[in-house]
Amino acid sequence: MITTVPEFLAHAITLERESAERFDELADALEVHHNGDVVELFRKMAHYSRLHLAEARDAAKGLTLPHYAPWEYHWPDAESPETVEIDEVHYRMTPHHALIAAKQSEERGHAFYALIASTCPNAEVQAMAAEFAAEEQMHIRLLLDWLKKYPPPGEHWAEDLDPPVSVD
Amino acid sequence: MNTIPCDVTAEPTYSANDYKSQIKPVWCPGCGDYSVLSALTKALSELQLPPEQVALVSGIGCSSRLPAYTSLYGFHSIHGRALPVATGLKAARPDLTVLVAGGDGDGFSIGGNHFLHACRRNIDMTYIVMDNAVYGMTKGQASPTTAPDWTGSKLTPEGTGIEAIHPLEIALSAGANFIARTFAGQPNHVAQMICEGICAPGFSLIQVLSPCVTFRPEQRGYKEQVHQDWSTPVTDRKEAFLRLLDDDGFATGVLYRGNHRPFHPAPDDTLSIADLEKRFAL
Amino acid sequence: MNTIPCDVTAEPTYSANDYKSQIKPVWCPGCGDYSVLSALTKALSELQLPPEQVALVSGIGCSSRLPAYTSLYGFHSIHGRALPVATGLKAARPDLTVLVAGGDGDGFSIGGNHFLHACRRNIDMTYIVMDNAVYGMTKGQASPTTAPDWTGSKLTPEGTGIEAIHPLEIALSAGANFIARTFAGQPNHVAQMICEGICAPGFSLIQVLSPCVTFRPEQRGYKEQVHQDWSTPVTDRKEAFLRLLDDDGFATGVLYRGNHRPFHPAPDDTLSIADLEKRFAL
Amino acid sequence: MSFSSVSIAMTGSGGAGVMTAGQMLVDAAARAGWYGLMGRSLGPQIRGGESAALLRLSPQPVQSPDDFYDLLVAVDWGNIERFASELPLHAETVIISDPVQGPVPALMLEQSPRVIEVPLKEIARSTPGGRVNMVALGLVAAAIGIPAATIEQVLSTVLGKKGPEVIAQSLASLHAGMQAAEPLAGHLRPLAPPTAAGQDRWSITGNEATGLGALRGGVRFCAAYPITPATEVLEWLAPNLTHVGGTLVQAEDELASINMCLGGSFGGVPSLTATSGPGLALMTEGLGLAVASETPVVVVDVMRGGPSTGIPTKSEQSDLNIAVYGLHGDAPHIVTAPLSIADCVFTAQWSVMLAESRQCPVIMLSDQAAGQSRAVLDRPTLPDFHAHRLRAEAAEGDYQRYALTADGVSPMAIPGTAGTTYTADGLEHSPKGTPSTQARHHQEQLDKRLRKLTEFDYGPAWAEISGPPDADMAVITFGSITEQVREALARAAETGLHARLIAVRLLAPARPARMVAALQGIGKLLVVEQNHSAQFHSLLRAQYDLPPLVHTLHRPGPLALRPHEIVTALGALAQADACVAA
Amino acid sequence: MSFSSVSIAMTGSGGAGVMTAGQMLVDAAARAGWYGLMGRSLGPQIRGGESAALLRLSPQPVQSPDDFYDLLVAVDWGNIERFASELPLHAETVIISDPVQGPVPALMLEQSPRVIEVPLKEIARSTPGGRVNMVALGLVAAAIGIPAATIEQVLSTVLGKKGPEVIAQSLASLHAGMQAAEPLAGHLRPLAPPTAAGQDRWSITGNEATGLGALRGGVRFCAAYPITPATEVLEWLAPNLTHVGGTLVQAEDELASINMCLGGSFGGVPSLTATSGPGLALMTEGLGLAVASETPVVVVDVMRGGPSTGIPTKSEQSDLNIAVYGLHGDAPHIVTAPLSIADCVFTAQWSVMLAESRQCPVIMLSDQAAGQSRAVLDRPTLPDFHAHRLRAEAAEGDYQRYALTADGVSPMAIPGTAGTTYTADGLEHSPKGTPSTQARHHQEQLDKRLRKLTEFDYGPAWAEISGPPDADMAVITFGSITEQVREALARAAETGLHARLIAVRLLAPARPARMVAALQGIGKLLVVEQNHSAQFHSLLRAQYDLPPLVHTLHRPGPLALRPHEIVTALGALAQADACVAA
Ligand SMILES: Cc1ncc(C[n+]2csc(CCOP(=O)(O)OP(=O)(O)O)c2C)c(N)n1
Ligand SMILES: Cc1ncc(C[n+]2csc(CCOP(=O)(O)OP(=O)(O)O)c2C)c(N)n1
Ligand code: SF4
Ligand code: SF4
Ligand SMILES: [Mg+2]
Ligand SMILES: [Mg+2]
Repeated sequence: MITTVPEFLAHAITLERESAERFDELADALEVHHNGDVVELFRKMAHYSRLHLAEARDAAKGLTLPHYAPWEYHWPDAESPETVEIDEVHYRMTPHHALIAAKQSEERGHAFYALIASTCPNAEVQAMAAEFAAEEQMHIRLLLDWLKKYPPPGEHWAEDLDPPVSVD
Repeated sequence: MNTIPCDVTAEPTYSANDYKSQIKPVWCPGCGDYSVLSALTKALSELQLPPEQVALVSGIGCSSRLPAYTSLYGFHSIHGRALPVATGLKAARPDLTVLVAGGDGDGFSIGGNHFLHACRRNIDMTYIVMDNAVYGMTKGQASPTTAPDWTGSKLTPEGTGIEAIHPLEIALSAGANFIARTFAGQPNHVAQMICEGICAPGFSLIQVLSPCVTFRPEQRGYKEQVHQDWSTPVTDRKEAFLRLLDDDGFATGVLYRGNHRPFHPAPDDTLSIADLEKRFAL
Repeated sequence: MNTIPCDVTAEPTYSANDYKSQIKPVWCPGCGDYSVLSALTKALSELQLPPEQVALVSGIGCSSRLPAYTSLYGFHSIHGRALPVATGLKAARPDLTVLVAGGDGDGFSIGGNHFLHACRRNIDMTYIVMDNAVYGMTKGQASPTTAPDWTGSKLTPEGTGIEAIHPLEIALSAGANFIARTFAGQPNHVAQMICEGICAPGFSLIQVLSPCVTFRPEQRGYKEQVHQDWSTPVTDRKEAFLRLLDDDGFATGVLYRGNHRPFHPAPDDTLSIADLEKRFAL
Repeated sequence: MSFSSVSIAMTGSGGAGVMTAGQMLVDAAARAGWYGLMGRSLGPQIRGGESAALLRLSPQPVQSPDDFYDLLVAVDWGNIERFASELPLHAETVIISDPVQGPVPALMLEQSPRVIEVPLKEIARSTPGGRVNMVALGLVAAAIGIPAATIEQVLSTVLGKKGPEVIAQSLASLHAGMQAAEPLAGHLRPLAPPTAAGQDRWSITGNEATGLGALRGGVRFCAAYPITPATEVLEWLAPNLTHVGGTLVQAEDELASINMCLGGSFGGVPSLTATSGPGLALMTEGLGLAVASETPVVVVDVMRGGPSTGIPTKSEQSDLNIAVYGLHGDAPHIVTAPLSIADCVFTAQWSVMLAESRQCPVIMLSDQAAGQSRAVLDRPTLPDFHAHRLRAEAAEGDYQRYALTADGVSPMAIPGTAGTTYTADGLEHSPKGTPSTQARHHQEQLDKRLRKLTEFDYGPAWAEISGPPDADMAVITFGSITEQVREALARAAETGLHARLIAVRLLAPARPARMVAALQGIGKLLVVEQNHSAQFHSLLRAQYDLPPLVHTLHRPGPLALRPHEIVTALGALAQADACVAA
Repeated sequence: MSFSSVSIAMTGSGGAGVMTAGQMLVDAAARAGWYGLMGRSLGPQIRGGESAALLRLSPQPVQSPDDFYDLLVAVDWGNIERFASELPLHAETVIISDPVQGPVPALMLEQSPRVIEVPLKEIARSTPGGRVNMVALGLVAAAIGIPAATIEQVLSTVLGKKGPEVIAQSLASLHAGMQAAEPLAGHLRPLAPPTAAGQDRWSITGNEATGLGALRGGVRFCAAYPITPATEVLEWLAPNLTHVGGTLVQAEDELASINMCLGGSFGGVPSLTATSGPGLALMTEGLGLAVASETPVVVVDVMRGGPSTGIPTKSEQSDLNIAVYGLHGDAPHIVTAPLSIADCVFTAQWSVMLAESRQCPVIMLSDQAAGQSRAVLDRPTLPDFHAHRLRAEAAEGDYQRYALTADGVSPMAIPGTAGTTYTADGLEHSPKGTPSTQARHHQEQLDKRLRKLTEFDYGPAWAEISGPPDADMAVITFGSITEQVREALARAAETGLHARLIAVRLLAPARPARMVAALQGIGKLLVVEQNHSAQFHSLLRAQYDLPPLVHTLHRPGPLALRPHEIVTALGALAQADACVAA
């Protein structure tokens, strides 16, 4: 249970940091696979997460935050919620897919904050969580807007006529 | 056993990112190995091991590409020989934390003998096997953990017709002191297992179910199959065997945490070479 | 599975002696391997297998000298590779009865990987391991079945410090279909085990405790240690494991008789080479 | 032999499908009656990596890459710096570049090729479900004059399984690409009209050809462990061995695969495996057993960049040393090398025949360039010989497996034969096979095992020798780069520079008398090979007396040796003074 | 150099204890001030097989076997036909034969030696608990003039642990034997008096010497898998490594042992393993990794009869090919060979030094004859150099493990050093170590790895060259048979036949300039080696320009090359006409 502000901020910082790092990782992966459009999008998402991270860090200035091992966090699930899962990407994915994946992760982030905002006994934490939740909500709306520009690709989006390569 | 205490509470000097190199993985986007890399760096950060005190040895395969993606001392050796390289390193340099990483083909097919004997030797190191039940790097052939009826390989178009091996049983039988299974889709659990493996004395085996999205796309479904049944480790070999006899291959957690003495060569440093030469004198 | 019925009642055509060659063994007098040779010939006579229909493959070691002492087709191959040679032979010539013989060093040290995979492949052959917990042929070093505190070898003068492996556990885990242990001091029991191993379908492992009187003279005491506990085989893998978990290494008899499908490549012989060539034609 | 051939590189990454487009282009050209060759250059990614389809089409048979690419179609420029050096251009080269992919990288402009911008991606987007690789394909096909109907037909066949919608979309892209070819008119050497329509031709890769040769030679057992770039030999054999009544077993490693092959062969079944450098290194102990126990076996080594793991996807001829000398002890065996993609069939078949006839191991040195390239060629005329092993008949009494015979070959008893049981042994042995440490037995058996190989008449197949009998210059080479040498010699001859070609198919044992004849009248010799340390040159020095003046042209992979480099080296040799030997 | 040495063979089987007797004889002679050499010939049985102790004693240092045995003491004649050819006799030879063992086998009488019957067994029986080998020992000791006190002392020391009763019984047998020596008086060349008493001498085998050299060179890690005849190197190292602060691990196989050594060396600890042919075959893939990843390591190959399992207990020099050429790809590395038992110390030490300095694998070719023979020799003067590896210091920023340097050697970071972490790789790589498939990186790294070896100054240790500077004839050889060549050259010189000796310690890389100097003025060359296919000759042809006339003297094991054979070959070469090159 998250009850104190330091506890909450420790979670928020990790959530945003891991989110940013994951977006960067995915961007790197797609860069190696020459999927420029998606790289750009993921970089952008990483940027937004980093802005959030900075906010959370600002809020934590002067506080001593508890240390959690990665597996000790009180996430709804075992993993940090606003992190796109590794296997949600594909080298042929389109911006549409990237936006969907990003949106889902933001939704999980939002749900996490919203839950704390509604259940945490500590009012200060509640307020902070609500604020974070609202920002996530904004992101989700933003992503929905973008998505309009990137309608679902045809059913053959993953098609690659070239066979996989044997590299060793 | 690692000399660094596992419950570091001080302000971390090394973040997970400090354990990454600048080199971008060539893995297929979506590959489970990404998540093992990320879990490994988290685990090391948790242990606050200085990167230069850790060596990561691997063989050949997609998974074996891991070392170059870290900021550790790495040895990307040859197919199947990661464990001997690591054994020599640890025996010669007991002060280092030695990790080994690789695939199911590398570790259980061509490297099967070293696997058996590394477990048996129970030298203090941690072996992370990214098991995708396939040879990813050579275009998708069956590995020792592939089910007999998998027809996805051109080498065995009718399926292999032979049962998969049970690496954890073999590790347990041969004498590995810490045995765990985890799933790449749960990087924090992977990190935890790696952390515990490093802290456990002797040989630690961590089987990571790590989907190959290219040749075994159906492995994306592992998510639904894994179940964290082994939440408390057992310390009794027999009990651990019983667990395995009911295993469906998807139970995760620490199977076994034993009490075998790790192999530890003990140089005595008592004589000089001149002393030895004297023995040849008439 | 052997095509010859196991309960031949007719007047025997082949006596045990018919399976012996003119070559005199170089084994030390008193070596357990003599008795394995004699048991083997008895078993073959019991089965009345024509010598030319049986092939006996071995690696390198004292025990691996066996083939030349028989009148079978033999292949005295290289250290550790008897099982692959035998696998290729049986896969290419399923009509032959294929036997494999060797030592604990040959089979479990350098040959460990093939042992694992031969069990797993479960191809129809019978593997007789003359286990003396030592490398006899190279003057007495520790083998994988040597106890950690045996100080008789110059290579490990303080003992190996590592636990012996459990070959039967590994065989069971990996998928061998018939697993037995016997003792060279009881040649008729050895003969019985070999006979049953040959008749069992799939991969049969017969561990023969075979004293090395030269480097392990204390093994003459095996006589007092063995106890024929496994007089009824079990067919359930789990039960067999339970047996092994209580094993002191000296229980003899059939541990396990399973039901795994033996590996059996199935050529279909449906096309000519001309047909295949047509596929390249424009 | 002046080709009016055209060489085309198509680059693209991330699933752009250039390999498939290239494949369709070769297929279509083939159907229309041209010959062709398609190689590839690939990045380290399993999927979606940068790749280049490297084609050459010609009305004449062609198995050598040309000096330069006439046309380079860049679907994109991703990581071009990694393989730019594999794409030599010249001033006549036409580069098709898509402006959305950014400017043509400077490093592609060094030879001042002509650049034509074509908005490939935009064109693709203009048709529903458009595919940029099909646009590129259409463009190239039209530019070089492949009949539209043929390419449409190939496209429809290849994409057949994907359903009518995909086909329709692809055809639309193809047509859009064809239309976009107009600006190229006049910029590209026209491809001379096809000549081979209706002729009996094959489309085959070196690795497939090797598999086929193995089956033709009589191989009916294979044990396999995958490794790049040999895996396709094994993959081709897996189903096809089964079809002809044989068996393939996937082994746990190469130690197992070679020894399984020995087991199969001991059982009387001709056996073969394929691997590459690292796997061959693991097989040498088994090969030594094959020598000592006189068990026939063939190992195909599809060479890649070494040492160690090296460069698995690129070609090199640097396993010659290990193939010839890599066994411990005095271990005579046979080493062969196919001289082209087509020759993989013959050489594999011959290798099986030699192994069986001489009861010894044969290592066949193929390479990545031959193995993984596809050629459209005239159906090779192939001998009908196949494995013949001297077998012992059922006998009573004293069968001697290793009997000392005049030619060294002793009848081999096959399990199942009564009265001839014996034990094959890697220990030195008496003629009967009984282990022996005696000097006499050792000498006899060493002599016999050597005699088997040296006293055999390998016939003219040991090398392909061509060119003027009165030449005083020769080029000697081996392996698949022979095709480049052939082309170079043809070109040199046109300029009045005549030289003999000696392309050695049998690398071990040495054939001194044959070589003396082959070198008859030769004062200057050029040794051409693709490795760093001139291994072939060193082997030739060790085995033969060479002419007074020897030059070598050797370079490691991955850059292919190009015909013009050989011509240049030959020119330099012609100029060189025989007194200053290099 | 005319020896007044005596050569003695003692044969016996079934636990007769001739090896122990031989050992005591050498020990006693050594104590008394003689030099000596003891080799052995063994049957295939683990225990109780036929065996021969082969001794040579001399007042001068001696490490070569002589042409013939002067004295053959047959405790029995069991299986003599198996190794009679290893016991060359001449008309002067005295055979001591026990009548109860039957007549002297005809095959021992071919050279008409003098036979003296001595009832050894009966004599032994005449004393309580009598031992026939001690009788034989006494007989020989007395016959050649070893002081009784010395031999008694040795006997008592060796049998010390067995208790006073055994000692007393053995002494009684010894004395009985001594008394029985009387009939020999006058039949045996007397052994010249000892000269070395009080000098600083060692009693050491080649395998022990190799172990010692390894430790002196700085080796502190060894991974071991036993194999005849290399096991004693490992057995000597096991306790002694521990004593000097190092570690030995018994590995599961040779694949493991070489790769464990690479691990230890990667960790900064100089590492070595020892094996024989079959084990070396299994190590070549690991050695290739050592080349590509630039990891120092030494492998000692104690050569035995090949191919395959071959003749494990007998000497041969037939692993030269695999040692020099047995790695796949272009894999430059170093191959050395000790020139005698004593030289095993130096060459092992030098090999470690070279591996560490060049960051590459070194294969040291010892052989069974050197490894398992014991010599009594002057304590060798040994250099004090030891392993120096160029290390990278702790650094911030851009450490390049495989930096391109002038001499090719790049500073190597050792785990534990901050700021210089890197990944060692067997894949081709950039200077930083990042995997690369680029032609440029491949070429650079291939050049660098070669340059490390070819641009290094190995100093005069590359070969031992002696003999007249104005000679026009030379003998070139390698390995432990150098001692026979030395003796042959000394003898030839006495007859006026002068030739230079070139004993090559560095077999790879080639040292062309040094060889040109070594061959200065030489018109005729004799190549001496112990294998079937003249591997050394072939290597020399490949690497060097040889004089116009080259003869070879080569023979496989197990028969030792004898000095007189070399003298004969040299005589023939001197007579040969330079125009008819052989
Ligand atoms: C000696 C040798 N044999 C074969 C190969 C080819 N090879 C490279 S990786 C690989 C299999 C890799 O499978 P795995 O270890 O499961 O790794 P993954 O790619 O699935 O992560 C093979 C067979 C090699 N490099 N070396
Ligand atoms: C590749 C290789 N390594 C090492 C050896 C040496 N060697 C021969 S037999 C043997 C061990 C034999 O032990 P085991 O198999 O137990 O047989 P035993 O003699 O005890 O019957 C060894 C290490 C060899 N022949 N080949
Ligand atoms: S092929 Fe499979 S294992 Fe290899 S990188 Fe791709 S997804 Fe991962
Ligand atoms: S050494 Fe041991 S195993 Fe070998 S023959 Fe003698 S008693 Fe048997
Ligand atoms: Mg895998
Ligand atoms: Mg044994």
